[in-house]
Amino acid sequence: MSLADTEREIEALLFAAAGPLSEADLVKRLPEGADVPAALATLAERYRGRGVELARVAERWRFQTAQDLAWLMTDEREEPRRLSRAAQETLAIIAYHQPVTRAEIESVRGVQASRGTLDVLLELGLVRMRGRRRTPGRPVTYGTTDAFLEHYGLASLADMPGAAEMRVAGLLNLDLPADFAVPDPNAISLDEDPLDDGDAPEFHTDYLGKE
Amino acid sequence: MSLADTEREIEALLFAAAGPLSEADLVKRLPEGADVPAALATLAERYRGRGVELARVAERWRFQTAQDLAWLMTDEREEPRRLSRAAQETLAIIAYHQPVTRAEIESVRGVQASRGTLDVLLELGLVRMRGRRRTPGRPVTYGTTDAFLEHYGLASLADMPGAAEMRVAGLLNLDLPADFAVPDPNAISLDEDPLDDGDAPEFHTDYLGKE
Amino acid sequence: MSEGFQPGLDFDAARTAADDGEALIVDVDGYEGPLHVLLALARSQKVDLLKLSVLKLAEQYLVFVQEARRRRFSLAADYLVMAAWLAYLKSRLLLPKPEQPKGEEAPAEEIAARLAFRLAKLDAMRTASEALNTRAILRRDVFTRGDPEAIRVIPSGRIEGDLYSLMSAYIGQRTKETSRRYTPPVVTTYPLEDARDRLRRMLPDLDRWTPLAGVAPFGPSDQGPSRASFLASTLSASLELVKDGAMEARQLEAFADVFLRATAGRST
Repeated sequence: MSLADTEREIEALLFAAAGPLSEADLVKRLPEGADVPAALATLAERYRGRGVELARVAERWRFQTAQDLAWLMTDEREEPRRLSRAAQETLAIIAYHQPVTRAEIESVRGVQASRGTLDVLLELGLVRMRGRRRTPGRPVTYGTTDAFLEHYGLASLADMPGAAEMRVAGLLNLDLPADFAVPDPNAISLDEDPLDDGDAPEFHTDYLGKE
Repeated sequence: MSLADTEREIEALLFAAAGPLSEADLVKRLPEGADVPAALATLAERYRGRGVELARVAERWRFQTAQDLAWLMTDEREEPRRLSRAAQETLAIIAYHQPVTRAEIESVRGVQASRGTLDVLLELGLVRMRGRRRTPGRPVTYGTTDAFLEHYGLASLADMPGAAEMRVAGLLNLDLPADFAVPDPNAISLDEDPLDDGDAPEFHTDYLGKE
Repeated sequence: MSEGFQPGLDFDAARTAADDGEALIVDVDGYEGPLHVLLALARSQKVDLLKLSVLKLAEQYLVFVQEARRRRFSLAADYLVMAAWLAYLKSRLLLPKPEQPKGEEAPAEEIAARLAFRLAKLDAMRTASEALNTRAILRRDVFTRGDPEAIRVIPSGRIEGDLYSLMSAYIGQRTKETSRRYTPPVVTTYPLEDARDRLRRMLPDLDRWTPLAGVAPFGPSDQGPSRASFLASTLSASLELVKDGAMEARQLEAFADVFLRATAGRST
């Protein structure tokens, strides 16, 4: 076996390994007779000065990005917008039941919607305040935004998958009650007033709650 | 800034990335004026034939181990979730015909999509709901995801094997067999595509037959 | 709803049954339905699918179904429907062409051509599926970087959570909602019988007017019947005793305290 082959094999192993590998680890995984030290030496030489370098730490070998490029890694790291489970669930209810009040969200979820969950969704621009329900207390109703549609690749709310698609997707079991229905988020709600301009939520009724 | 610098920087970024990066991702992270396409080309050339190679999947770039070294990767290999033959066929039909409705998938396969085919693909994230066909009944259409391209190492949907030949042979056309239907023991399915040309079927001639 | 019916037609189920030794074994080689059987038959003719003799194919299919039925293979309805349909097509192909085409009926040759086209398409999809599987598949043939600790750049613009996960999140909750049960705590009450027995035992000592609150027992405050239950049961029991003539009750005005005493001269 040629040194070049061993070099390639070590390169692949170190790259795909979950952590640094010792020479013994490499010997064990390579075909018999592989000259691991020599191959490591040429490999280290090959990567010298590149964006990725071969480093030896605590008697083990690993690839790592070059020290001088650290500025690339740290400054521009971007967190993906990962929705918490609670946020995901709340978003799903708002999407299907809109316009929906906070109390209604809670009644479906069976737990109190924490103020923070709705806040996150509002802040991400996935959810908006739509209007006020024409019921005592005139609670604020929530709905989804255009950004929501864009995020999920929907042309309009009418494109939200309904019960039939859920069944195809294997999400609906047969043990659901016969009257189980998924609401149509596109339906026009008659008992809702639009939010006027400057109709800011009232702090004590809308944020502190106590319906 | 020199091309060599850009190359090093891209090398480090792709190495440190949790997933494939698009050229736009790279441009955003690199100093202004970096010639990303040229640097990617030289980088790909540099890694050609090495144990680790630069690959383009789903219009993005990633490093991956060389295919011929797969035998080495026993520790890294995940026990793959084997797709049933039905699921594989369904996946192929979706991939080559997207956007495609469930009725169309069934019409190609000649059997009803049983539970456990489409939902497995959806759950694995290989297939997604794309939208709705602008036809009566507005059936949901399905398509593949980026995860599908990444899984099969495809740079884009245009790289689907054999697609060009099939298109020339007219095999990717969905309309041709539209009025060919094996009688369905489970009665008329409502999400079947209607005939083209707004040619609505007449009940007594098309469904009851005439004799 | 076809849901309850369809699984019976599923050949996976049949195969599982065969594996369990419960069913007659017919090698269906992964055939899932009529088109697949037709396709397998067509392939064995080793001809261009688009130039296939549908007539020959129909004959072979009918033989296949006959054979399978003879071996008591529980044939799915799909197979029989296709068999009937092919038999009809065969007869149409064999009969001399009518001078005038009947109504809207497409010529048999055209229907046969369409069937051949569908078979070609299905065949193409199977080939494509095989071609996909020979590609360099992630984590089977090629591997990306393995060290999760060292990952420091995360691609942006990736959508976290697709429509499917949104639907799952929704259905998960609605299902929870329908299966939610309300189980109120069982309220323990002071039994009327106990109150009656207790009052009877107390009668000898109740020779003067005593307020109801003083007659009703006190239980432990954290468990057992509530104070209200003690009061209510004691009142009910006392009224029964009044009716029996063993006891007297009086209330001077509405909402005033109720006073009880044993009837004078009667002590039991």
